Amino acid sequence: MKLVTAIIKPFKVDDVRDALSAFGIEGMTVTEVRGYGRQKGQTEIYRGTEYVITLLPKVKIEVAVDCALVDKTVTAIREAAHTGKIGDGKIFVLDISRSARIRTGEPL
Amino acid sequence: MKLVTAIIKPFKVDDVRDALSAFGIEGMTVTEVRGYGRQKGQTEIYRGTEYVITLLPKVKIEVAVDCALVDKTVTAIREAAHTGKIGDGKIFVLDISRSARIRTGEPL
Amino acid sequence: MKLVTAIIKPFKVDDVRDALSAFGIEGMTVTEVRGYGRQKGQTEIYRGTEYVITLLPKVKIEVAVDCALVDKTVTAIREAAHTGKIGDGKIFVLDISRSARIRTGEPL
Amino acid sequence: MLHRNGNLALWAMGLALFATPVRADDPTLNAADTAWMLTSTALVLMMTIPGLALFYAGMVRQKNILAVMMQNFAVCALVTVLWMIAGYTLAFTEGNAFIGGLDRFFLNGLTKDALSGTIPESVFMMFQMTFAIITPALITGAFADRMKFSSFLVFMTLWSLVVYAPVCHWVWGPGGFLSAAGVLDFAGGTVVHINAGIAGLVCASMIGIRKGHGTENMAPHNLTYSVIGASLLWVGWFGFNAGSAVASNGAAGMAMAVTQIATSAAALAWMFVEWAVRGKPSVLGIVSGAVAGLVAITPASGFVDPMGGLIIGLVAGVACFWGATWLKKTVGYDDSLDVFGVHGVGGIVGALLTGVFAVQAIGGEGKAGLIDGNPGQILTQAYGVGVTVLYTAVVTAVLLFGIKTVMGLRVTPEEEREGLDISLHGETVH
Amino acid sequence: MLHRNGNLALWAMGLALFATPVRADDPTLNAADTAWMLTSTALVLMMTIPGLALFYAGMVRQKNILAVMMQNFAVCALVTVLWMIAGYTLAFTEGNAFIGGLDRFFLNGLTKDALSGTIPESVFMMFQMTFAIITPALITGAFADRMKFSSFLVFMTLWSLVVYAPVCHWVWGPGGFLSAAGVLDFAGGTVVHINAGIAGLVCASMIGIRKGHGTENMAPHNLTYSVIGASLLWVGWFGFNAGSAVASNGAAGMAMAVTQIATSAAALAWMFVEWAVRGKPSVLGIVSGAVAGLVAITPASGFVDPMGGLIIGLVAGVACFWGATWLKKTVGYDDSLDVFGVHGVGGIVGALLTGVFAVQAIGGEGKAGLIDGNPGQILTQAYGVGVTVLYTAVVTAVLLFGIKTVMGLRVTPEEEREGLDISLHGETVH
Amino acid sequence: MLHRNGNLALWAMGLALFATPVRADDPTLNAADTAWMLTSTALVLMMTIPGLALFYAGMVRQKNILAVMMQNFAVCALVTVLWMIAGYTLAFTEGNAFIGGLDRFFLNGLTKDALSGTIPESVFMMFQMTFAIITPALITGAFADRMKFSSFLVFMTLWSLVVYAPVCHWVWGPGGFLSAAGVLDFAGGTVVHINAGIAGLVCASMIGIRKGHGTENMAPHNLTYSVIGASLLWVGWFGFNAGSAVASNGAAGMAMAVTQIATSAAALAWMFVEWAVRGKPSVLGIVSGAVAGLVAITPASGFVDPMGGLIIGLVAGVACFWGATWLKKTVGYDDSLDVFGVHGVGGIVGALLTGVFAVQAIGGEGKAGLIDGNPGQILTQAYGVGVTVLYTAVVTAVLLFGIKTVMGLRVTPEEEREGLDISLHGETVH
Ligand SMILES: Nc1ncnc2c1ncn2[C@@H]1O[C@H](COP(=O)(O)OP(=O)(O)O)[C@@H](O)[C@H]1O
Ligand SMILES: Nc1ncnc2c1ncn2[C@@H]1O[C@H](COP(=O)(O)OP(=O)(O)O)[C@@H](O)[C@H]1O
Ligand SMILES: Nc1ncnc2c1ncn2[C@@H]1O[C@H](COP(=O)(O)OP(=O)(O)O)[C@@H](O)[C@H]1O
Repeated sequence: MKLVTAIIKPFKVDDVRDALSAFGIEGMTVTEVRGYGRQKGQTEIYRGTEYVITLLPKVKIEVAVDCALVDKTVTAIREAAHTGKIGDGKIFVLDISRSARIRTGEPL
Repeated sequence: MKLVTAIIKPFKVDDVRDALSAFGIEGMTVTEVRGYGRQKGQTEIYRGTEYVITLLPKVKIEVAVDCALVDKTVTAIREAAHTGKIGDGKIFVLDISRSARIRTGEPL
Repeated sequence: MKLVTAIIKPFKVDDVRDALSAFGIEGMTVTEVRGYGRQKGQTEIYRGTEYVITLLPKVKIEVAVDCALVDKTVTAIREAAHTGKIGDGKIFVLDISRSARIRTGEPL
Repeated sequence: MLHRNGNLALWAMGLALFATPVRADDPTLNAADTAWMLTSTALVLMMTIPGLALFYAGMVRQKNILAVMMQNFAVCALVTVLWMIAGYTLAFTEGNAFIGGLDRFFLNGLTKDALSGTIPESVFMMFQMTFAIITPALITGAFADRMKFSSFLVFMTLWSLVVYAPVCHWVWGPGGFLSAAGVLDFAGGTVVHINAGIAGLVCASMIGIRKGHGTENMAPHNLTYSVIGASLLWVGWFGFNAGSAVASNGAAGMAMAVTQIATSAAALAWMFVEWAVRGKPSVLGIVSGAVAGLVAITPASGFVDPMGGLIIGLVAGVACFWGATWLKKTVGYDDSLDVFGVHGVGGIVGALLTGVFAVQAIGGEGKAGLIDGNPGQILTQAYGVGVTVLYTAVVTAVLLFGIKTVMGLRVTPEEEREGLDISLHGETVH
Repeated sequence: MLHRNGNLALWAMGLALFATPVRADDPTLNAADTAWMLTSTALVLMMTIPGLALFYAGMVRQKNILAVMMQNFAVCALVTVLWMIAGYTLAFTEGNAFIGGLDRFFLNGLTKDALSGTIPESVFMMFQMTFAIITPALITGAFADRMKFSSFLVFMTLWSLVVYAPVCHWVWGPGGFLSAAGVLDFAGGTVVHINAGIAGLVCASMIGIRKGHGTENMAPHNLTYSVIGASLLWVGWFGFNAGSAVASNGAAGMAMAVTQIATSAAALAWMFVEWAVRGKPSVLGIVSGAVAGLVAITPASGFVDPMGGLIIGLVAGVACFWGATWLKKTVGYDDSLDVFGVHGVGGIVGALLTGVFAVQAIGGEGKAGLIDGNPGQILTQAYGVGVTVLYTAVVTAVLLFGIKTVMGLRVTPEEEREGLDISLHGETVH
Repeated sequence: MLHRNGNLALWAMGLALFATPVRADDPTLNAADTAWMLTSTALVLMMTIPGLALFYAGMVRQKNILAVMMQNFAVCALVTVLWMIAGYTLAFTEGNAFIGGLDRFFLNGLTKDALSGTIPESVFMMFQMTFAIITPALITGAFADRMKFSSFLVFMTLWSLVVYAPVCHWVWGPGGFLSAAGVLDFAGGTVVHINAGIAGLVCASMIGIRKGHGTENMAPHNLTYSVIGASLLWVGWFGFNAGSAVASNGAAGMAMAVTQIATSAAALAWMFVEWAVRGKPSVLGIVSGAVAGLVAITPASGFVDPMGGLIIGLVAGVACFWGATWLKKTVGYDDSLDVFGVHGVGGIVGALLTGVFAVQAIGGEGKAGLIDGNPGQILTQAYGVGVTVLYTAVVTAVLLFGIKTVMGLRVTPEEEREGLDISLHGETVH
């Protein structure tokens, strides 16, 4: 199994989930993160002071899939999360050496 | 070393921690995440509108352990986090190719 | 590629970012987590009751880097996040078997 | 002995407010009435800031909370200045049946000793100002999450002067044609609530639905704020309704009592209906019901007795539940925070039921509704409602159309997605 | 010249309220008194919503915040209707020494011109209603996080009519036996605080401890809310205590002054004791101390001078700290938000110390405590406390037992774990 | 007939408050004035808790929110007790031109029937107490996030007695030398705002900048709280300014009106200037503008007409924007929440402009400024400002220096980094 991990723009979560459901991937885990990268941050102004918010809100999506599905998953995420603007995010694939479903104890 | 990663129900965190302490694992990192899976979400109602909350609150637990302890760790988490109801969560084991303790600089 | 993952003290985030920028690493993802370890927690008191907060606020930093840069990255994080006090945190290096930039579709 | 609490004199003054020029014949200051009206003014201001601002802010998504509060706060400042310049004089000085004159342009001639009935004119002007503030503030709920702030300011400026001031004059100003026609509106059912409710409906329709409406999760971010807001609206409404007696006496006391009763009845009605229909009694439901009751009792509060208040409240709770759920869904407009469903529907219900439950024992000679032998009052009330609905709807639409043409009404899709807090105001709730 | 500020007349009225039927001999409306009582009514309503709702909501875990606010808001609406129907008449009309009559059933006969002392009866009824609202609302803190909402509504309905109304009649109603016995309770030490505190203790005991009590982290989610709540309680309490003078005069002013002083003294006392005992002065501590002071000065506020207030406050701060920490821990009940520790203990301390510090220079002829040469007053006070404690404890237990048998008191363990916001009301704070 | 609303008598009383001992010749209680002053007292208390506490708490980082609220709440309790013991007597009894006497030590002799003008002395004492509370509370914004709580309590104790009480005596006490010199300060421009603003500047300078100032992100955590706070300040300020008429009449009404107008003008001015200069109108900007307007109109509120109020507001909005942005940045002190930029600058602007816009038609015989033919008043005002600035600056510095030497002013760097909530009070907002 592989753990496909993607950092995406927050408003793309639903699109990604739908794209994955489309070929039967019905589970994922979502984390609110903040990202630092080429996308330049927003400026907040409070009276005399400006703060450049360099850490921008992003969402991390983790999906465990069979090795056979990795390509499809990566492509699906890439397409669903794509806007073409800087800050769209990254996808990393990690190896899962072992997995288990807690309810049943069996591997996924 | 391995990184044992578990997605569990939030109210099981203390149980899992106690189960791990029981055989000497004294460190872990906890993240609030939201999970999408077979467990169906809750419905929130606001005046004319219902929102089905498909992303349910979960907790991710990460524990770095020696390879020798992986079995014991996985079993301990599984047992402690088990309720038998849908939504109990998953365990994934990843490889750690290198580790360091920041305070001392030594590997764990 | 490798995913260098560090659990550090929250107020060290800016220092770590600066240390990484210093040799050209311009991207990272930051997550608010809580950590359990040797560092003993704070006690909160509410009328008749004391709660020991064993899960302390930490920040997880994830940086994807070329294998060649792993050493430099680990060292930079270790030095920047170091205070010498208990609770400084850990660094884990994971393998990335594949990566993609969503905007362009190319690997990093 | 009659000089200060003589019911006759006070009563004349009370009537005077609604049927004739506000300056009564006997120009004596009543310090006690003044004390209550100073207090009422503070209470009604509190209804808008922070009351309404919180009530609305709690219902939007986190990224728009500050923008909602900004709109309410800015309306408060803006309308104050407009009211000083032209609003007050257009609404409350002698003019014709449709609009006042310019005698009090820039409050010219409003001296420290000028009286309005038994209270200083400065206090009367201030009390009425707080009504002129909350009315446009109510509308902000209809276009929450998507209106440009600059267009918002222009719209509010024009609406205050072109819609609020005349409608206020018709009902409460000297010689207004609706008051002459016998329309009963004790504290602002038509002037405030129907007016704002209809304007909100027009705004919601013309600005269009929120991006993601019906597909994205737009659950309220923090209903704690809405409960605080609704509570402060409730408390402040004592100034609104009991203050509309413009005196510290039994009329004020009775207005306070029926307000409390109708509000509670409506809160319970909404709660139980929702419980029956949807399976759970919600917090947003009970506070919405309370506001519905406050709205509906407003026109009636000086004319009905406690039993009348109870029934008006029960009807309003059910009707506004229907307005904010079934009606909105069926028609399909996106009135984000139910300005029409609560204030429009509640205001109309209240105005009509005033024609049913008004009794002379409370409102005085000639203020009778159906149950006091004057069924015709219902038609008079319907006439008042109809005229207000028509005028507001048309003029609001014209104003919005003009602004849309000149400068646009709506933020860009990116700004809307990012949230108005950061895109319009450069700030966020962290 | 004597007709309106004649101290004698006013004074007679003040006394009348506590010792004899509320209708005074001289039926003249005093508009100034009315202005202050209208204001006081608004202030006391603000104590419950949003004051108490926030005070309590800030102390629970995030998953139960809305449920706590819901309970307070719903009690407000519910008791209003009950008070209109039967509560007011049972408490405040002529009946026997134990309960009033039905003269004002559904507020029948409460006309616009009816007076109660120098103010409209509508205002008196409303002012008293706000007390009838806050008393059951206080109890909600005892069973926070675990009571079924339906059972809650049933319990509150019964408790209002079967416990609050009679106890109120005994102390403040015409012919009530506790007032006849000379028990002094200016603004509700027994009627409100001991009553609620004891009922809370019984509730906490009978509903059982929260799941996870003592093992899980149940730290307050957002004490900011509790500070806002405590602040609004403090401000609103001026209506509670100074309003209980039912007049706008030196008695009201002095009640306000001693309230402020006792509250501050108690806040500082709790803060310093906690600092000494536990090492840090906490925010929850200082606001709890303030509430303890407000509670303890309540029965005394019309009878003691500033020095008396200072001492009562100091004692209350220390006693309630002890009640909410040592006592609770030792006995082991789970009174979630310390209704008994603060209102029960504070109310008893205040009632007894009223018997010590009452002076005739403040409270008038015959209202003397130990330091004014009447040590027997302490026993009279203890008698009042004892009777109230006994009656409330027994009847509350019977009511709860009945409800438990018929419909259950408590949510399921799953609902409790999920949190009442989502499980009972289908909403969450995001 | 003249006995109660005779303008002459009331007027004399009004003047009396500022120019001569507070006890007027004709010792008759006016119940209506009393009703308004009881209300005003509640309103001004609400300004500090929860108003100011929230205004400030919303601007700090999450880790310091409770500590900010704690400071405001503790000041409220602390100053109450100090005022009872010595503050009131030092400020308001006969003494010399610089300080009062000890006649009312521990409020000795303040009976229930004692009058101050037309209201009970207890009420006057309470009203003034709320001013004595808010003034030091304002200072807390200057050293937010870094002061030791113990040192804070000591500083506030000394400052209240050694700075506030005398300055208050100079301006409002019997025989105070600033009032004798003809300095006009209706509701506290010098006594409250300049006093607090300058003390804040000294505090910020002496305690040093926050760790991370200028490098770390110190964005306000939750401006929702600040908007609630600013709104409650606005509403409560009606008690502050209109209450300073110490009567329920046209003077109070006019003070309320000019307060509302100046506040709104300042809010809009700040908003538009910021929009022009920085590209976006911010929520923090508009609420800061409103507070700036409230501050600036304070000294003028009983002396200027609506046009005067409008101009004062506009000037204050621009001046305080400049104070909180350019001035602070240029000089480089870290006045965390702009106590000096808003209250110092706004107070000085207001005091001087009172000398420009005061007209006898509002303030009465002899209260004239430049536009009413008395240009010299500007110099008199400048004299009042200068004396206050000098005294406050020097004495505050001496007090801080002493405390620093004896016990230190500042928390440790670790405590500052962890946040004061957990390190000083053992609590957090979750
Ligand atoms: N080297 C990296 N390691 C981990 N996460 C990264 C890295 N670089 C970028 N990211 C994440 O991807 C997000 C988007 O990156 P950015 O450089 O802004 O734009 P883009 O993905 O379009 O090149 C960042 O906000 C960050 O969360
Ligand atoms: N393929 C997956 N990849 C990552 N996380 C998953 C995946 N499937 C499920 N999860 C996580 O596990 C949680 C529980 O899964 P669910 O299917 O609801 O129940 P169960 O674990 O009992 O089968 C989800 O909420 C989600 O956080
Ligand atoms: N075995 C582990 N697996 C995952 N995270 C760990 C582990 N041990 C410690 N941590 C993380 O590192 C943090 C610091 O660890 P701690 O033992 O307190 O101090 P130190 O790193 O100085 O030894 C913890 O709060 C936790 O987040």
